[in-house]
Formats: sequence, C-alpha cells, structure tokens
Amino acid sequence: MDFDLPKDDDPRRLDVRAWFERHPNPTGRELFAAGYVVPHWPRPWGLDADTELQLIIDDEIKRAGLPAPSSVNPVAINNCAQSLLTHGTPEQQARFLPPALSYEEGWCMLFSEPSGGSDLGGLRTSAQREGDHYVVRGQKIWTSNAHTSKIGVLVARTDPTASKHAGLSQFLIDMDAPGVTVRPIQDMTGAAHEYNEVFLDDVRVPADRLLGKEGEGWRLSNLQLQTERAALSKPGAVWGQGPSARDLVKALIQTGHIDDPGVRDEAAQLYIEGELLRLLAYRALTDRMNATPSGPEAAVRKMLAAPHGQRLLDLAKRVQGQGGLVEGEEIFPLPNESRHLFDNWDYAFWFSPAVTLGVGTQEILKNVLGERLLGLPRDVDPTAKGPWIDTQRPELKPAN
Amino acid sequence: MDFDLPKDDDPRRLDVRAWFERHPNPTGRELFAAGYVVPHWPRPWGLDADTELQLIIDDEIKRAGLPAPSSVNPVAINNCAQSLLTHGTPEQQARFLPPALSYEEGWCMLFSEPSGGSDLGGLRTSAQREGDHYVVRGQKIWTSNAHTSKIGVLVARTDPTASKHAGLSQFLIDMDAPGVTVRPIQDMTGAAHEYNEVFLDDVRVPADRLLGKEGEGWRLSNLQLQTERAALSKPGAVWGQGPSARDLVKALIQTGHIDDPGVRDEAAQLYIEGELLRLLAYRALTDRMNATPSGPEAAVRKMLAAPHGQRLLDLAKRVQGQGGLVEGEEIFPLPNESRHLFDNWDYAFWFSPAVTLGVGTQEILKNVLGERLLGLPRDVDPTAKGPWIDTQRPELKPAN
Amino acid sequence: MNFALSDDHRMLRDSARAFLDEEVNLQPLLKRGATVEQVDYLGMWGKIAELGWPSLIVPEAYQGLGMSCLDLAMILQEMGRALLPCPISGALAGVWSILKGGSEAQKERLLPMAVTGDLKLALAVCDADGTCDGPASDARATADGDDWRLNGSKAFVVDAAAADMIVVAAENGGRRGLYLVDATAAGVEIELLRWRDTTRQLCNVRFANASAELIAADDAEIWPWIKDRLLLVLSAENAGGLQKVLEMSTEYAKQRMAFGRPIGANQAIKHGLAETFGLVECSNAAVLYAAWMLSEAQPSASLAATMAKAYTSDAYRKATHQNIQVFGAIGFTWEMTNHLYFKRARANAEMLGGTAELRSHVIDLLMREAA
Amino acid sequence: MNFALSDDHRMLRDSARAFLDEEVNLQPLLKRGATVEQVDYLGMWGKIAELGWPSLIVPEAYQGLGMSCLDLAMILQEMGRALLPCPISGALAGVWSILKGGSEAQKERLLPMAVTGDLKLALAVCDADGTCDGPASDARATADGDDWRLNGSKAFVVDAAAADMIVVAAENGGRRGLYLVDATAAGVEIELLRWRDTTRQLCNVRFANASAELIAADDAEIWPWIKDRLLLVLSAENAGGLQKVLEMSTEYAKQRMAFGRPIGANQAIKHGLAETFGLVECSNAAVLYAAWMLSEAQPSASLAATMAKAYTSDAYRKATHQNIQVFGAIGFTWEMTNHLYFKRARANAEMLGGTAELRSHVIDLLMREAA
Repeated sequence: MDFDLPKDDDPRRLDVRAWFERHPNPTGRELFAAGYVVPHWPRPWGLDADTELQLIIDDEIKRAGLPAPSSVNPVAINNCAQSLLTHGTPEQQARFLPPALSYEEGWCMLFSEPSGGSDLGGLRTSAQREGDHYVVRGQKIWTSNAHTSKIGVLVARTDPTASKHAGLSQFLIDMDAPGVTVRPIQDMTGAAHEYNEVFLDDVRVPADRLLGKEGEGWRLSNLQLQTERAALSKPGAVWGQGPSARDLVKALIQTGHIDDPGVRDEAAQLYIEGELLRLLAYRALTDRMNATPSGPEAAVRKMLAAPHGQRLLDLAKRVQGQGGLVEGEEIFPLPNESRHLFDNWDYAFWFSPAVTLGVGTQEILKNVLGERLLGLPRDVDPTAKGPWIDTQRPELKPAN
Repeated sequence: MDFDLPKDDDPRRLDVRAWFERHPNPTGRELFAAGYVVPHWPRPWGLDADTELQLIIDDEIKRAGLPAPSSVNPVAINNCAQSLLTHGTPEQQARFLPPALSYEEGWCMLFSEPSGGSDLGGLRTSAQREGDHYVVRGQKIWTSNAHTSKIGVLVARTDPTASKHAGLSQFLIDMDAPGVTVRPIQDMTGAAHEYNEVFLDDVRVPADRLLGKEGEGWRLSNLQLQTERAALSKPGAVWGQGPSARDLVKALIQTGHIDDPGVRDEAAQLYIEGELLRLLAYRALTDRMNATPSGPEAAVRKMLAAPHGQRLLDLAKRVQGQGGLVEGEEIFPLPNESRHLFDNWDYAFWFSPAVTLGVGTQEILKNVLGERLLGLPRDVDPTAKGPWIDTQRPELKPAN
Repeated sequence: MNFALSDDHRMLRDSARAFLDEEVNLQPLLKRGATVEQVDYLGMWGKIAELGWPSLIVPEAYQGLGMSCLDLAMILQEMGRALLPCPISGALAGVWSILKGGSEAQKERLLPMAVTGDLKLALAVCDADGTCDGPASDARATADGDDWRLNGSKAFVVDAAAADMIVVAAENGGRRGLYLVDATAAGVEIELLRWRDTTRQLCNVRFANASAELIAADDAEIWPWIKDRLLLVLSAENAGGLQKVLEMSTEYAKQRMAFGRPIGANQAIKHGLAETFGLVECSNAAVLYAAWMLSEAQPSASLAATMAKAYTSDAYRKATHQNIQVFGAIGFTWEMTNHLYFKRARANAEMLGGTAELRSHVIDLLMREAA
Repeated sequence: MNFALSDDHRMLRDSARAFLDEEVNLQPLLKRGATVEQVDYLGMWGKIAELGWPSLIVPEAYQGLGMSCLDLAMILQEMGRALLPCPISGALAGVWSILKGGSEAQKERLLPMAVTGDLKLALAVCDADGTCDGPASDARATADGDDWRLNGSKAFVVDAAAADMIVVAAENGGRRGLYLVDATAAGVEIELLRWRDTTRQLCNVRFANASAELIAADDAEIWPWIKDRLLLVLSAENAGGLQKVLEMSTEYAKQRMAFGRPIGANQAIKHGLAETFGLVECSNAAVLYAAWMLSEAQPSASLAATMAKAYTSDAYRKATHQNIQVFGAIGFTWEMTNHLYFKRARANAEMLGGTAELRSHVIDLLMREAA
C-alpha cells in the first residue's frame, strides 16, 4: 500500500508533459494516436497504462487546459466502447472505435424509457429481425447528448417471448438514420438542456450493428452502467465533476463563512467525506489496473458520492442566503480552472437533484448493494420470470 | 381552536386540589372512587371528563407528589382495561376493573413471542378448549412487569386452521396460576430489569376468562397497542416519560453547554420538535374526548417521539464527554420532580435503543402509516392467507 | 381549550381551497422564461380582492373584516398549497406596517383603500446582504421641511413592482424608521429580480431623493411585531405546500409501476412518505399554534412564530426534494410542478432569516424567559 | 503508488484474526457485573506478548520489530473487531511516549522490557474535565533534588491498573511535561472506573507526593505526535468493530424470519445495511490512509489521523445502534454482544476529543495549510 501520487519530476510525467508542449492544441486524432484518450486500454487503443501513468496523463491533460476525454465523448469512453473489445467483431472495432476515441463521432445511450427508468429490464422498444436488418420501434428518454451524437447504443427487445432480461439485445445505431427523432427536454435548472427524448419509428438497423449476440443486451447494459457509476463517483459534486469539498472549503474560507460554527462543522464533515471518496476512487483505479472487474463496488461509491454532492451544493447555496436565489448572480467564488457548466455553483445546485436519479436511483443502488454485496434476499419482482409479453397487462400502464 | 391550558384559578382545578388536600395520601381505591384514575372513562369508572378536566387532574396528581395512574398500572390503564367496557361481560367488568383501577391487581401483556415480535399475528402460543377450560401452551417474551402482575392479558391461538390473524383470541389469565413461570431478562442498561420471559406450560384458564369472542384476539390486541402508542408519545424521551427537550434545554443552560454553537443548534431543533409533540399529544387528547377513535394517528406520534427521545438523550450524553461513560455518576442536572428511573439521564440514555423497538418497531410503524394513512400498497406477507398451520414449515424457525 | 379546528375555520379553509383549485393554473409557468405575468398575477389580485382577502386582517374600524391571524392562517395555507401567484404577501406586509406603525390619520386614509384592493402595498425591509433587522439599513431618510427624502436601496422586496405604495425601512439619526413612498414617484426605481421561485415576484428598489411620508420614526418596537406575522405567512405557506407535495408524491407512488408493482410498495418510498406525513402533522401544529399565539397576543407568540418558520422551512425543503426523488427523472423537468415547490421551499427558507439563525433566536428567547 | 493492501499486510491481518477468533471469548462478559478480569484480561497480555505484538512498533535498536503504523493498523483493526480485552492500548501509548519523549538511556532501559511484555505501561494524560491537550493539568510535578514529586490526579487512564509503570502528563512552571511513575509506588492510588464499555479498563489515578522520573520537561512538541498515533488506534478499533457489526447485522437479517420471509428482504433493513457498507468502506480507507501518512511521516498525517477518528467514531456509533435495531429486542439484552459494541463505540467517540471538536480541528489544520 502506497498513497504517494506521482511527483512533479516523475520521468513518465516529464515525457507526457513534453508531448503536450510539442502538441499545444492536439486534435482528438492526435490524442488518440498518442494513446492518451484511453491510456489503461490495451494497445493499439491505449497504452496498457498502470494507475500511475493513467493519473499522470489525467493531470497533464488538465494542465494543458484540455477537457478530460471522458467528458468529451463520455458514453463511448466511460461506458460503452470498451464492450467492443470483448463483444465486438473485428469489423465493428475497426469501424467504431477510431472515430469514437478521436472525438469524431459522439455516442449516446438509448437505454431508459418512459415506462420505467429503474426497471430497465422491462423496456418496450422492439427490434424485429427482417432479413439482414432489424426494424426498431419505440421511445427512449433521458438520453444525454442525443442531439449531438452520431452513434446511439440501443438496448431493445428482440425476443418478447423470452423473460424480461433474456429478450434484450444491444445495437450501435446511426442517430441520423431515417425514423430517429430527437426532442429536447428542459430540466429544472433552466440552463442548456442536458436530456432528450428519442423517438424510434421503424428505424432500419443493419444486422451487423448487433453488439454481441441476441439476448446479451441485459448483461452488456449492466456492465456499461457499472463502468458509468465508477466514472461518476469521483469527489466532484455532480457526477464526479464540478466543485468538490476541497473547493467548498476554499470558498468558505475566502468568503469568511467558515467562521460560522455551524457552517464550519458541516464543511468539515463534507471535506472528510470528499477525501474518503477520493481515496475510494483511487483504489478503484488500482483495482481496474489490477484487472479486478468493476462490479457492484462502483455502486457503493455512487451511493456515497451522489448525496455527498447534493449536501455539498446545498451548503454552498445556503450560505448565500437570499442572494443565492437570484439566477445568474454567482456570488460564491468559482472553483479554479472552471471549464464546465457543472463548475458553476449555482447551476450545479439546481442540477443536483438529478444525481440521485440518473444512472441508478439511490434506491436501486442500495438494492444492488444489499443483494449483491451483502447477499440479502432479492426484492420481489413478479415480472422477472416467464415471457415478458405476458407481463404487459394494460393496467400496468405508467402514470406518466 | 384554543390552545389555552386551564389556569391556576380554574374552579374545577380548585375542586380537585381541595380533594387532594383532604386526601394527602390517597389509596388507590380512594383515587378510583373519586374518578381520578381514568377521568375520561364513563361513569361509574371515570368522570366522563373533557380534555380540560383530564389535564387538570393530571396536573393535580403530579402536584400532590403522586405518580400518574398510567405509570402505576400501565397495562390496565393505558392499554387493556378499556377493552372490557366494549368487549367484556358485566361479570368480567365487575371482577377485573375495580382491582385494576384501584392499583390492587397489576396487569401485564402477554403478546410478543421469541419467534417474532413484529409479526404478532404469527404467534404460536396455543389455547385449546377442553370442556369449560382452555389449556394454554407456549412462551411469551418482553413482558414488562410480569413478575409483579396478578393478571396477564394473553393473546393465543385458538384455531390453528384459520388464517394467522383470524385464529387468535384474548384471555385474562392469573399470573400465579400453575404452569406460569416468569424469568427476568437483563437488558443493556444493567439497572433493574424491565422485561421478562413467561413460560406457559399447560396453564388451565377458565372459559369465562375469554375476552370478547374467539377470533377477536387480533383486533383487540391492535386496538390496545394503538392506545399504548398514544400513551407513549408524549414529549418525554422514553415512552413519553423521563426528560423532555424542555428539561434538556434547561440543563444545557444550567451547565453552560448551551454556549457551544453546535449544541445550541441541536438543542433548538430538539426543543421545537418537543413542543410540537406536546401539541400533537394535546390534540390527541382532544380527539379522544371528541370520541374520535385512537387510530394510526397514534403511530405517527410514536414514530416521531421515539427517535426524538433518542436524539435528545444522545445530545445529553455527548455533552458529558468521557464523564458520561462512567456508570452511576450523574453529572447532568436531573429534571425536576424526578420520580422514575427514566428521569435519570444516564439510565434513560442506555435504555433509549428500546424505544424504537418496543410497541411496534420504527419500521412497522412506518408501514402502518404508509399503508393505512397514505393508502400505499401493503408489504408482501406470504403467510397472511390460508391456514396458519400450513405456514409453520420447520425452515422458518427463527435464529434466536 | 380545544385543539381541534372549529367548523368555521374548516369552512374558511375549504372555500379558499375550492376557489384556488378553480382559479390557479400554473401550466403556463411550466415553460422556461415564463413569469408570474403569464399566470394572471395582477388579475388574481382583483379576484381575491373581490373575495375580501386583503380585508381579512384590517380592523372593522377601517372597513376590514377584523379577523385574527388564526383565521388568516386558514387562507395562507391554501395559498401556499396552490403557490398562488398574486401580490398578496406584499400587501399583507404593508397593511401590518401601517396598522402597527401608522398614525390614526394614516390608517383612516390608507387602510380602507387596501381593503377594497384599490391600494396595493409592499414592504421594503431587507438590505442587500439579506439582513432585515434594524437599525442599520441601506436606505437613508432625511427631513425636507415637513416632507422626507429617501436615498439608497432595499433588496428582496416582495411584490414591489405590483405595489402602488411601498413602506420602506430607512435609517435616520441612528434609528430605523418606516416611510411610505409612491411606487411611481420620481426617484423610485424598481428592478425585477430573476428570482428562482418563479411563482413570486421579488425586486430591488432604489431611491434617488424620492419623496416620502413618515410612518414611524423608530421601528424598534414595530418591526418585531410585523416580522412575527411575516414569519407566520411564510410558515403557513410552507405547511400548505408541504401537504400538497405529500399528496403529489403519494399519488404518484400508487400509480407508477416498476418491477411489476407500484413503486409505493417499496419500503424505501413508503417509509420516506410516512416520515413526511410526520413532518406535515408537525408543521400544521406549528403553524396553528403560532397563529393562535399571535391572535391572542400571547407573550410567547414570537417564540412560536420563530419555531414555526424554522421547522416548516426544513420540513418543506426535505419534502420537496423527496417529491422529485419519488417522481424520478420526470420530476426534474421544467414541465412538471415539482420544481416550483422545490424552489418555493428553498426561497422561503432564506427569507427573513435562515433556519440556523432562527433556531439560535429560539434559544435566545428561551434564555431570556429563563433569566 | 498502489492503493491495494500488500500480501504481507493481508497475512498479518488474517493471522491476527485467526488468533483472536480462537482466543477471545466474550461470553463471560455477558453477565451483569462481569469485568475484563473474567475474560482473561491479563492472561491475554501474556499471549499477545508471545506473538510479539507489544514489540511491533519498537525500533529494532531496542529489540523491537520496528514495524510501521500501517503494519500495526492491520492488528489494531482486528483487536477492535474482537473487542480484545487486554492492556495493549495503554502499553502502546506508554511506548510511544518514551519513544518520542525519553532520553536514549531511558529508551535503552525501558523499551526492551516493554518488548518482552515484562513491562506494562500506561499513559495518564486526561484531566477530570476530559481535556487531554496541554499545558494545563490536574497533576503537578515539583523537583525534589534530582528526583521529582507528583501531586494531583489524572482521569480516564486506559489500562492503568494493569500497568507496571505510568507515564504522567504533569505541569511544572507553566509547561506540561511527561514523568514516569512506578504504579505500585507510595503515593500512587489507582481507582477503577465503572466504565460503561466493560471490555476495557479505565482508571483515575491520584498522586500524593509520588516519586517520579522526568521523561520530558515540555510535551508541547511530543504530545501531538503521540496523540495522532492514539487517534489512529481508536480509529482502527472503530473500523474493525464496524466491519464486525455489519457482518452480525447482515447475518441476522438473513436468518431471522418475520411475515414469512427473512427480515433482510425488507428495504428498510436492506438499504440501511447498504448504507453501513458504505460507512465500512470509507472507514477502512480513512484508517489505512492515516496509518500510511503516519508511517511515512507525511506533513498532513495529523490531518489524516484527526479525520479518521472523527469519521469512524460517527460511523461506528451509527452502525452499533443499527445493529441493535436490526436484532430487535434481543439485541437490547445484556446476554448478546450487541451492547458491547454499542458501548465501545460510544466510549471511543468521546476519547481524545469528541467528533465536533475533531472536526473543528480539521478546519483549523486546513486554514493553516491555506494560509
């Protein structure tokens, strides 16, 4: 065990830094070619990097003033593209990975549906095989970046007579294909829209866009969500991004609010939690490097990180008093190197109710933990067994 | 709506006070004869008292230095005796009420069993009719005052082929009958024991000790528990008794701990909650007077009061630092007019984990509220329907 | 002594609810950029004036109905429940200011107009840093013969843009007093704030040598009396909204299916809502108690009002957050009303002092009582 | 950089667990009135001395094993898990005091005896009001030729009654220093406290002109170094106990039936235990980080130790209370171990400063760093 982070004069760091000095404005393709987009992936995609090298590259990308690759094309880099290494054909790897990892083709996840976000396995969008195509019909919702993506990772039901989980498959579809319609959803922040509805009306998807085999959709989706949970549990308040407790304490000291004993105590609690989340994130990185698979442990961290982020932003908002209720007035010092909308305290606060909802609600995460890590009995799900089609009684129609 | 409490010169108060001046050391029988033990009951047992008179009598009993009747014979006065008014025969009323309400015969509740405290309906103690007697076999646990009681209110299964709730009946049994054995349980306070196990080995109970009809045991027990929940939700930290938040604030001011801003804030929260619990208790009293039946509303108050009491005692303990960990040193000022073990801050703290367990665990109370007051779907209970006897599979044997 | 609501109070409450159910439609607000203007903010004033709500607390001597704070609370809770967009909060604050601070002549001149709805008032008492307690103030009053002149500014003024006249807390000679300005007078500039709670209108007001009338030269005895009532208004709104939000969440939890059953069958949801039920019960008790104490001018009225605001603010915040969590992602959209309640709860919690400040004041009051 | 435990550390931990599983039997404590004497408190010392645990942190120069705080943490967690009743905490505190404060001669004389277990030490640093930070002190030292005399008292001294010698923090001339007394010497009186955590022995110690040896005349630089290590000991105990308590609750929730299924099928229980799992993960991280920082003498070691104690104390308290709630009434009895963990958690939380005090210190340290 060794908590020492790579030092400023670490030789590998100097190498990376030199590369960025030679490439002050690197294109995505240059970054990808250098192996800096997914350093921990095997070659030729990444550098087979160990934890230290991964952290060094993260640092140096930040230092060069560039956004983290995971924030440029998050769905591909955090969640889905890795599935192509294990389940994709060589043709799929060659077609999809280079543009995804070069930031040239944005990806989005077509998972949630209006009938039920948490109960992903009950989804209704169908993909019916017709010759060398599948025809997709249905509706997706809460799709981040649908409007800017070229590729959608779709989970759809290929076999309605199988049980709810067994009948699902994954596809890589073109978001500009005929029949795909994207409609933005305005969220409660009132700022730029983050989410979309996606309507899929008889979208024809070539059969070679199937990822893995028919029926593997549930397993693949779960793996991808777990990786996402890992990515989202860094100490930043919003999905691991945005202000951290360190930023909060700094701002409270700067504004003098730290002198209020109640604020001081809350800030200390948040600071301690934030540091522990940071340690857990580092450990997860070590585990990933040691090829321990990203499992329900990621759910632990997301379970901890999401309410931590909410409480952190809540305190920042409270100390602003009435002034914090006026939109657009940023009266609380921004974190250093603010680059993302999430770095704005005000936006992050109004966005924060989402973090215990997205990518597994807090309730679902606790179920996963209780059942998979502690071995407690599973929740009752009368629709889990038997043909999915039999569970589609009309009285089960959702309220919204 | 009128929150004014009866004043010091209220004529009815003066009457009551005069009675206590004439009877400085009243016997239970004198108090009962005066109607002061259960003032809100109909005559001849009580005085048909309205809320105000009830409160006046409560006050004056306290003022006379006497314990509250509900603390002298709680099971009779808070819970069970009232059932005789509605479900008892005239003979049962005549036999049991006068000694119970005169403090001459203590009562205890033989409800919980080792196989499941929360799942009362699943109890296993049987009462089998044999001629003009029932023969009772089984074991009870967590029986307060079993060792000092003359009468036990027993719930037992008279029909194992009925469903779990339908097969239960209630009896008034003699605690000194052959076959009744009481064994004390030492609780974690280490002080005087509060609870007992009660073994019932072929106890013969005359058939006229059946309360109400066979099969009414579940309904009677639930009513009695609801009344108990009402009684237990006054602002005192332990079952409505013991120190209240008012006492806490007073003690914190007296010891100077109130100057710690963190303590001050917590104390204010507790004080506010305590006052609101007091108001809810008064309202419940009004409701009772207005003959609104004591329903799940009592569960609301107990749900609020129990953790409130725990947090109140927790703060009192924390401000004592290491000194609070030494048994027997009462370094925190006792509430005024301390009469009960619960009034001892130290004892009350170590006892306090019990208050979210007894008389409906916190979890059960929330179920009751969610299901009965909010109308949310019931929890799954595979043993609820069908003959109780079929649910007794050996693998369901409890761990303890 | 009787802790149950009287039939009269029930009727008052039920008729207010029926009216608001019928008249308030928040749908137009559920579009980004929409403001109270889109939901008949001023039209609503006319309607409630017809019902006589502005006259409730005005004594009969000034043509009002002379009702008590407890009566008023019945209606305030319903306004909070409906998130009624209407300049009634400002009006109440203004009326109380004149009632407590004004001369007999001022009351006779102004209150009858307030009763009919012809005079809309507002109260400018907060400074830019959010403090509302005197004597310091961002606004200063100076004598100008018999007249007065105001300079400086006030912040977070509720309903100022709709008001015909504004009562302003301004400093003169080390004391804070109350002054009345015409909202349209020269030297009075009103700026709408982009207040997150879009069901309400808050403003900053700036004064450049604006002509004003003296209400009271020193508000040290007056402001606490007014503030207690304003705390009651916020508390009652909180309690009313809280009740509504519990109903929304509960209804949704019964209908929304996941894993083959309503989500409300899950203890995670069921127990959370049971806890909120407890918050509702306590909030209602807190509000009714404070309202009664104020009605009866009890010595502990200030304590009761402070407790009510502190308690209901925390409860409302908690429940409105839970309301989004229960609805899931759909509850996070601008198209649903969930966020309106969430924002109202956040905003109310900061107005007239945050909960920590109020709780500290509770202890102050208790120590004063104990001493 | 590597955040995983090494194989050596795992082995150390596993062998400690195996030993303690075998040797510690708390059953005799589950009777009212029983004390550590009934569970082989002193005998256990002999056994762990054979294993070399008292020698772990003593440098090789004094015949110790010269291992690090991180190595030690492996064993401390297991001791906390087992609630090991044994005077090891006092011994560690005493050794660290001499190691940091003593002269070379003192180290050479005393530490080898501590290594073999022949010398049991304790550290008397708290005053009756619970404070442990200098310079004020209930005990005073006065020079008596080359010798020193102690008068006054110390409170809450861990393992004092078992100790052969006690290091005492006492005041002389406005500075607090460390002095060594023979526990059996004239003028030293040791009183057992009725400490609620019956797995541990705490004492008050009174001095009446007791003869003492000077360790260090001023502990201003020494005590913080010792304290950080004692915070680590408590934190590691907390984390170990927390893990055990989660296992207990989880196991019980799987077996105990109600309403026809294991109680752990209820989300109220399941989600609560999931949250505790999170507390366990964070507590372990906090302890390992603090242990590593102390091992490496990192500048932020004090911050890490303070954070670990504050975090694990709250977590342990929460989980031990939950552990009683999950077990239900049976978990509230003296016959079960649940209350032992509950009481240990409560007691540890108050030792060397409550969590609020420690958290305030965290901010102090951060502000010092920022300045």
